[in-house]
Formats: sequence, C-alpha cells, structure tokens
Amino acid sequence: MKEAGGAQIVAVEPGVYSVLLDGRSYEARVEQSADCVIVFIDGHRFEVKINDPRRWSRSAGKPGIEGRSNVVANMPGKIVRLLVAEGDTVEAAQGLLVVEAMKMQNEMKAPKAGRIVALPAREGETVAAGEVLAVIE
Amino acid sequence: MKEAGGAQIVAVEPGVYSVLLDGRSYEARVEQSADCVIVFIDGHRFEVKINDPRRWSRSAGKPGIEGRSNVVANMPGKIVRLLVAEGDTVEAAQGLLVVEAMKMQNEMKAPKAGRIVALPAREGETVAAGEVLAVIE
Amino acid sequence: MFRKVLIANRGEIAVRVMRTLREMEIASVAVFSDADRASLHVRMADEAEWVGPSPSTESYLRIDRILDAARKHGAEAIHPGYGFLSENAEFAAACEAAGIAFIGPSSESIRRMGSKTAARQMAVAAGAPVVPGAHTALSGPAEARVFAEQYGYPLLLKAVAGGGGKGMRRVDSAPDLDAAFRDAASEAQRSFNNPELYVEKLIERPRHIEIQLMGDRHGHLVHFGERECSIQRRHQKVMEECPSPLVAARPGMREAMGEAAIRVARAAGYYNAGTVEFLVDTAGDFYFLEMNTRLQVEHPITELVTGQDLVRLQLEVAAGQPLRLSQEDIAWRGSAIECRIYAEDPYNNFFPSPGRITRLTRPLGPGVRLDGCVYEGWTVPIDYDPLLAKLAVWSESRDTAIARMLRALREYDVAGIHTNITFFRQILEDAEFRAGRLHTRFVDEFLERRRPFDPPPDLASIAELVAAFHLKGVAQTAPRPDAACAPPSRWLDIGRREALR
Amino acid sequence: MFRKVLIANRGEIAVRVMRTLREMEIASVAVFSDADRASLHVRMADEAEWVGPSPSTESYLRIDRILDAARKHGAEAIHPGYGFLSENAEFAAACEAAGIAFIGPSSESIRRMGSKTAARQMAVAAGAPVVPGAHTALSGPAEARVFAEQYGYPLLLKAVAGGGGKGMRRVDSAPDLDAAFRDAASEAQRSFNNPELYVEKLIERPRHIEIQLMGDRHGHLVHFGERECSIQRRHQKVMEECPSPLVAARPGMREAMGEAAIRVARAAGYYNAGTVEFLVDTAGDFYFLEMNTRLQVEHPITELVTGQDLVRLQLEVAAGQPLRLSQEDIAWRGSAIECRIYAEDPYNNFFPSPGRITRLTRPLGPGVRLDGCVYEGWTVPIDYDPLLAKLAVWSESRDTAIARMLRALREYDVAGIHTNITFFRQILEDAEFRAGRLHTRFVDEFLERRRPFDPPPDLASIAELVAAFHLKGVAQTAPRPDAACAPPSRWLDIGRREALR
Repeated sequence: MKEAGGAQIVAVEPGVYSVLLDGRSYEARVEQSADCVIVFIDGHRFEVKINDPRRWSRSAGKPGIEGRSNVVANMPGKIVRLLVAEGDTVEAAQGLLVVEAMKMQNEMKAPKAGRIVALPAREGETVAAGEVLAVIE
Repeated sequence: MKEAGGAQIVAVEPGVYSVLLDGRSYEARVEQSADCVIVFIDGHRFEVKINDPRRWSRSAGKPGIEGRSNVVANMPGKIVRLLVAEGDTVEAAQGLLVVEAMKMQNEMKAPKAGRIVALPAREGETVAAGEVLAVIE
Repeated sequence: MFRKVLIANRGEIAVRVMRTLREMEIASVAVFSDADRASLHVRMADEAEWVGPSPSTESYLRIDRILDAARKHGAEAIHPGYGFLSENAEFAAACEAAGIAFIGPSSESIRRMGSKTAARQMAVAAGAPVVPGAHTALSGPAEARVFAEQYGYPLLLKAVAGGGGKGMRRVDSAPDLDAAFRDAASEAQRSFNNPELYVEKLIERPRHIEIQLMGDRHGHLVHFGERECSIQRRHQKVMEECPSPLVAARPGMREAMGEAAIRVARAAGYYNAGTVEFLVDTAGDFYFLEMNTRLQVEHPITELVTGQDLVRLQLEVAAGQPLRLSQEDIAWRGSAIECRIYAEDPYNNFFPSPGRITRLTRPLGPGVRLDGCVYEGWTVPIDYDPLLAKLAVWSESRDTAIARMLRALREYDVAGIHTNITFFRQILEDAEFRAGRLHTRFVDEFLERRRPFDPPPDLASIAELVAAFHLKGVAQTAPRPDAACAPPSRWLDIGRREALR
Repeated sequence: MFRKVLIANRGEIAVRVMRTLREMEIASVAVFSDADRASLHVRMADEAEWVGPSPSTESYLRIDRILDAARKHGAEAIHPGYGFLSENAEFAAACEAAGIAFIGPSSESIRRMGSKTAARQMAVAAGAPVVPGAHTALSGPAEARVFAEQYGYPLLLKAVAGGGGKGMRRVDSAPDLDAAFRDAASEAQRSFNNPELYVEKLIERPRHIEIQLMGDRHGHLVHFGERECSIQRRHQKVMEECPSPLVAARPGMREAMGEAAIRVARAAGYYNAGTVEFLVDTAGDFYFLEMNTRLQVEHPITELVTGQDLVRLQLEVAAGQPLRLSQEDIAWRGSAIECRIYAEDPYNNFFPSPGRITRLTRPLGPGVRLDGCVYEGWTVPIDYDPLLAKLAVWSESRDTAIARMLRALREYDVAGIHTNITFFRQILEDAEFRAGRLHTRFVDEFLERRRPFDPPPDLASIAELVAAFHLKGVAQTAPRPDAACAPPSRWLDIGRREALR
C-alpha cells in the first residue's frame, strides 16, 4: 500500500473494487455473465468479452448486422399484436409486433431490412425474456 | 399465501424474515453464533440458545454469579493500568484494571466479591477480544 | 385522529404514507398481491392482508377485497395513494358507504374531475383559461376531423377517463387520424374500461406546470405553489422541479395560477389534496388541463420547498380537522428537483427492465431525500409500474440543486437491472435544461441532440484492469487446472503488471 | 475558487466535505492510513494518498505527510474536518507557509482559542460572561484547593489544551481532589501532550448551548443561531437539536447569545466557521465556555434549519470571497435533531464495539439526512473514534421532529456490532426529554430512571418461531444426519405448526 505509483486494487464489496492508480481513485462495479464481464465506472459501462479462457477482448459494443437476425423478447411480456406475417419483406426499423409488459406497449422493430423467415410469436401469448419472436434474413 | 390466519414466514434478505401472523406484520433479523440464534424484532433482542441440537431454550440473559469468574476483554485494546495484584481480595464492582481502546479508557470491574486467583494481564500489553484478564474466586 | 389506516396501494407510495402514519402513531395496514409478499411495503407495515393474485385487476383494483381487508383489520380510513383506485369515484363512494374515511376528496368531486370533458366545462365556468377543444366525447374520427378543419393540426386525442398519457395520441396530419383514433380508443378501453376520446388543439412545446392544493371539509382551500413537470417520456413525467424556472422568473405568475386552481377546485366542492395541471405556452399564458384528485407522485419536491408534510395534512383533513394553514403560512425556500428512478432502459426506447436487484448503493448526505420500495436482492415484478424510487434533492438555488442531483446520481448504483440514472445525469448536464428552457417534448429533442455519454480516456484501461483482477479472483475460488499454462492475454498482462507493481 | 482540495481527515466528515466539493466541481484528495484503504472516503474521492500506518499519530496527525500529499497532488487548499489536526495552530501555520489555503481560521486565532485560559480572558475582555474560575494553569492540586475554599464544591478540573471532555474531571469534595487532579493531568498529557489543568466552578445541571458562526477575511461575521448539545455521555455530545427548546421559548435569547459569540470571535480576529460554546444555568443565564475553531460534528442540524451549506460557505470564505450573507439573510425554519450513531454498547458503559458490519439497513424518506462512512461488509477499525454515521431529521416542530427521529431509528438496522440506536429511541420516549428539560447530566440521570426496553408480549413467540425457521433453513443447507429422528422441542414444534398452518 505504500508504493508511490502503480495500481492498487482492493475488493471492497462483492463485485466492487477500489482502484488507486497514479494517485487517482476509481470505484469499479462488476457484473458477470457467462461470457463477459461488465465493468461500470462512474456510470460508464465497459464490456469485456471472455471469448476463450485464454483470450479476452473488449467488445465494440454493436451487434453485427449481416446475415440472419433474431428479434428477441428483452423482457417477459404478452404479445398484443402482430404487424407482419411470415414471408413478408420488411424495411429496417419497420414495426413487427407489439409486446405489452409492465402496463406499457412496445413495438419491436426490424433490426435490418429482409424477409421474415420465421415468426414463432402468437397474439395473446406470454413470452419469456430471451425468447425468439421473429427471424429476419 | 391465501390463508386467513396462521403464521407465514418468508426469507426476504439473508438473515431477514418477514412474518405475518394473525394479520400482523413483523420483520425479524437474525444473527447466528455457534451456540445461539439472536433475533431482533423492532430493536428488541431475543437470544435463543442452542444447547443441544434437539433442545433450545430462550436464555435468561444473565450470566451466573456463583463460583469462579473470568474477567474477559470484550474488545481488542491496550492495558494501561493494573489496579489490583494477584491474591488481593476485591469487592463486587471494584476496579481491577484499565483498558484503552478507540481512544477511550475503560475500567474493568469485578463481577463479584472474591479473591484474584489469576491475573494474566500486564501493563502496556495489547490484548485480543475474549482474552482472560483476571480470574476471581 | 384515526388509530388505524389501510393503504390501498403498493410500492414507494405505500411506504411513504406508512412513514407519516408511524410518525403520527397511527397503525398501518398494508395490502398485497402474490407478487408483493416480500415487498418493503408489507415488511414495514404494522399489519398486512393478502388481496389477490399478481394482476392488479385481481388485487389492487378489487374494491371488494380492499374493503374486506379494511373491515377485517378495523381500519378507520383508507389512503389510496396514486394510481390504482385513487381516482375511482366508485371506490370513494364504497368507502363512504362502508363508514370508512376515504383519504381524498368526495366521490362526487372525483366523478366531476374524472371526466376530462366535464372538468373542462367546470374550469370554463370557474373562469380558468382552457385549451381550445371539444368539451364532449367524440362520436368517432370524423368528428375529430371536423375539429381539425376549424383549428388545424397538430391536434391531440385524449381519453375522457384518462390520465398518465394513456389513451393519448398526437395527430400531425389528416392521414394519421384514423389509426391514431383507433389506437387511442383501444388503449383507453384497456386502461380505463372506457374507449371515449375527446380532442384538443395541440399547444406546441408547452410547459406542463401544476399547482398543489389542499382543502378541508369546511370550505378552506390553500395552494402550495407550482411544480414544473415538463420533462416527460411517453407522456409520463420523469423529472420535476419546484419552483418552475419560468414561474420563478415571472412576478405574480404563481399567485395567478394558484388562484385559478383554487377557483376550479372550489367549483368542484373539492377537499383534501389535489393538483390542477396547466399547460403553459411559449408566451407564458396558462391553460387548465385537468385536475388530479389525489396525491401526486412528485409531491416530495413541494414538501422540500414549503416544509410541509402533505400526507400529514391529508390525514388531518380526512379526519375532519380544519386546515391549520392559511395561504400566508405557505412560504417557499430554495429549489428542489425529483428524478423518478425507473427500472427501464432509456437508450432502448425506455423499455422496462424488471429483474433481481443484485446490488444497491444509495445516495446520502446533505439535501438528499429518497422515497423507495426496493432493497438488495429484491426482484422487481413484471406486473406493475417499474418505478423503483424517487430521488429528490433540495438546495438553496436551482443551480446548486442541479449540482446536488448530479452528485447524488453519481453515488447511486443499481446492479442487475437497467435504470435511467445515467440518462438523468445527461439531462442535467444539458445546456437547454440548465437554461430552464423546458417543454413537454424536451426529452424527445434531447435524445436527438444529446452527445454520447463517453467516458474519460483513462477509464477503459481501468475497466480492463478490474476485469482481469475480478476474473483472477473468480479463478482463485474455482481454479481451472489449465489456467496456469495459458499464455497471458494483453489485458491479463496489464492486470498483473499493474496490480503487482 | 479552488480546483482541488485535500481533506486532512477520514470517516464521515471527509465524505461530507467531498460531497460539497463534488457539487462545486472541485476535485477532492483523500488521505488514508493502513486501516482505511477500503474506507468510503477513499472510495469516493477523486484522488487519494496513503499517509502512514493505522495509529493516527503516524498518519492523520503527521503534518509533514499531509503537506507532502497536498503538494504531490497539487491541492490548493486543505480542509481539516474536525478532530485530528483541525485545531492545531502549527498545522494551520504550516499550510500558510506552504502557500496552501487552510480552510479554517488563521493559525493565530486557533492558538488564541486553543488555550482555554487565554480564550476565557479574551471572552472577559470582549464583555462575554464566563464561569467563575482560574484563568491560568494550575501549579498543582493545592492551588485548586484554594479555589475550592473560595467557591466551594463541586468544581471542574479541565485541560488547558483540552476538548471533547478529555482531561476533565468533576470533583465533589476535598478528599477526591488529588486523585482527580492526577487522572485529569495524565489524560491531558496523553491526549494533548500537555498536562496543564485549570479549574472552574461547576454549574449544576447546566445546558450546553452553542452558537454557529461564519466569518470572512474582510471582517464580516454572522451567526447561524444555536444548537442545544446537552445530551452527552462521558462529556461527549451524542444528540443535538436546533433550535434549543430553551432558546426557542425565550424571546431575544438567540440574538443575545449570537451577539456575544460574535464579539468574542471578533476579538480573536476570527474568520471561517467556528462555534462558541456556552453553559446555560437553570436561571437561563449563559456563560462562555470555549470556542471550537472548526466545523462541528453536529453542523447538519444548523444546515437543515437555516438551509445553508456551511461547507460551501467555508470554501468560499477560504478562497477569499466576501461572505454573501448578512445577518438578516439567516432565517430559521422548523426543528432538527441529530443522533450520533456510534459502534458502542450503551448498556455496557458505552464500551466501543468495533467489528464487521454484516448487514446494514438505513432509514430513508421525508426529512431524513444521513451522513456516514460505512457500508455493509466494512469492518469498523479499532484505531479511531467509533462514530458510524450521523442521523439527522428535520420537521416543522420539535414534537414532529422527535416522532420522525423515532420513525427513522426504527428503520435503522446495523448487524454484527453493537450500536446506540435503541438507546436513542429510549431517550426520545423519555418524558423529561420531551418536555425539553435538558442538562449535561441528562444521560446519567436517564440511565438511572429509564424503564427497561421491554418488548410487547407477542414478540417473544415470534422470535422463537423465526429462530426455528432460520435453523431449519440452515439445517436444510447443511443437514445433520440425526436431526430427523430427534424429538421436536417445544419451540421447533411451534415453528412447524405455525409455519405450515
């Protein structure tokens, strides 16, 4: 603790680290998922991907746009309306379906232009977070 | 959860329980040591002794006064003064020695009248919590 | 005074009311649904009663069950909070009929104000200015089209039974009208069980400024000044302040709005807490919008500036006591701001983000007030509004209050779910906000112009260092047999070098 | 204004100062000892510097290391907090010599007020009433005996360099004098490295009431009214309130005390924050006691009632700005109370209770302010004062503030160590306290008369039920092979019956 410079890290609470580096004090808060470590410092979010136990890289933060895209429920909810049908051609940002959760309706939009190759979602059904609602190719 | 009466207990946080009984709501906070469970409800402290895995009883809260008594350091500190010597006869509540901790001096008093049969404490020494400082018989 | 009061609500407002009840030595009775057994409002209550399954239609909106609970527990009064049954005239009437005091206005006042068209007519009669619009329910989109031909676009379709932006649609041109009418009516039907709509001229870039009122059952009414509530998303307030920077800059405006609000309330025979909402146009003229016949979410900022406990006053008035304040007793000191901390992702269309709160660190210190109903380890249920807490600050001026809110938000950490904490920090740094140039489309415009929330350059390497350190710690507790011989990555390398230097 | 300020302190006051620094966009530099690496004041700071091992003589009291840290980090000013070096004239002088602004009075003012006998003389010269006593250091117990022959017992021996009750002894009769003198001198030597004592007539059952002052470097001084600090244990304040119930009941008393305090401060060429302490006898006459030349622990209650940020004013004044307030700008609203939450056992002679905080639930909601430096999982070190946090509440009247403090204390839970939370609840329920009949021996008398803190009759069985449930849960995670066949005890029986009904 007595060194003049150099980083010095202490785990102060579960997932919370106090870092002293070059005289500056930082508090970093970590949330870990299966494949990445998310570090928050002063409200800023850093995603450190664990692609392989031996190799990590910092994620660019943007998902790829090419190829097949899944439209996924980002929270549990109820499908109140379908705005497209399987086989339809859609524009990027076009509304695909409406999900209601926590008393709020949300229109799920196409992440890119393409064709609806699968539409497992059904009106009136309840969906779980992470469930695939539509697939665009 | 739908019953009209009866106790209903939920662990809401580690060691914290919400109890509903006869329509009343209680929040109980538990601290556990090796031989007892301490339950706090609205600031009131209840000590439930685990004398034996098969038998518990609620402690009367007062230690026994008869026989040999140990005077024990109740926190880490430094012995600044001895007020008695081994072999001395002491009255109940007579000062035995002075311990300093957190910048505060505290006089340890005799829990009962008797004779000092052992006095392991030494002036200037640092003692740990739980260490025996004097024994009265 | 009452000896026992039931709170027909959940979440932070139930806790808020309980705190004043406890301070008044009145026993509190909580009600809860299946989803809320472990909610803080149940844990903190003196008594609690289960009222049904998680959906609010089967629990918090069940008048019969709420009244059964009140009778069973011997509650002498019911505080409805906001939302749920708080503006339900039928509920207020049922309380009255059951001989249980409803802590709010009469069912008759609620009914008069609950119909937005009737309220408008009452405001007109009381001499308060109103936005041009149809004072009665529309028969269909065709009637709205006729109105548009007279007043032009944009116009606003609103639910007759509405509130909280539900069943409300802006219409910018004739082709959008039919779809907007259909959507709004369907949403109104779902939300209020009444699809009726009315139409108003849309005031461009209006401010939303409201007046807090309190009246007793003996005809005495006072106002507590204004709150500026122009910062909204999806027509819902997310950030409020007192005083309004506009009103503070205009001598006499607070008094004029306060008096107009009192006139409308008096016309409705109003008592207990209520709020008259006004739209204010760019010229500073104000128009009656509606009256909310209950305590508002954002009441804490009025409490901070006036030093009054509005819930205590509600209880006193509901118990039949005369209001112990006259208008001259109300004084305003300093400036207060409230941020509504929601479990939502502001950068993904404010999408709700329920889930388990894995870590919670709250702001403390001078001038900070926090009203919440969450705790570490609690799971935000999917069944209700995602409001986690209301963070309010007070300081001597608007500038220092903004600085204090920024400080408080930086201390605030909620892990496991998304929140809008960072979003508020960005708004508070915005030059337009700081200049007090507010209007109800502020958030939309802000989202267009906002600069990315970029970290200072040194933070990325700190984050990498911490990730390495964290994984090393994780690895230590569950070691991988092959980890030792793996070639260190650049990040791990940094981590080791820095940590051991 | 300064761009960077070092805080030569630890714990809650370091955090308190940092919060205002952050609100003023001034960078903060923390200093820390070995024991404090994980302390919240280090975590929250923008910069931090290690200044030595845990004992404060080797870290927080090391003027050389503190100044080295300030120079290394480029701090333009140093805030000393309270305790440690805050009233050390040598430290203030060293800052002045190093060209670093000391956020406090001049070293000369500290020196004048630091000698309690010199301060008394200055008060006499300024026309402030003082307690009869010897104005110079005593040569030995014999000299005190001569004083006693003139004024009678009881008398009070006090350290010339003293403060915080250290080196102070009450003497009730001649035979006790020698022992008391020896103890006090030895404690004074240990605490202040100066064994000198002086003697005063002891005022029986005095109130301790102090006046908050602030002055700029241009000769302008204002007072912020009084704080009543009569609730003490071991001569240390544990609970304070503003206004004083006595002063609030006596028209003109606040002004008279405020003017006397300003006269004394002016005579000392005083600037920045300072507090003049008075003893008030049962007749309501007040006597100058001493001046504390720093921010007080209990400053939050003055902030709550006056709406001023005293730390912000300190910074402005230290930067050479003229005070932006005149006496007429200071107004008092409502009532505030502070409880000092200590890691100690009030029912075991207030013995300190350091250790790990295993669970922490804090009070929130209307009118609650919490200044602390603790968190769940943190270990309270044995090396420093056991103050965990200061809980302050504000409400419109003393009665409602008491009710609010009781409510807040009931929400407060600190597990793993002893605290004085329950003790405050008992004091707040005490009829003498509620009647405002306060004096500095209040706590001693209260401990004699207090009723046991007995639980309502239903709680014991709830506790047994929970203990059974808890052990069942623990047993489930680590089952004992013979548990199943053991005959159930009465308590376990209750547990099962109730839990499964």
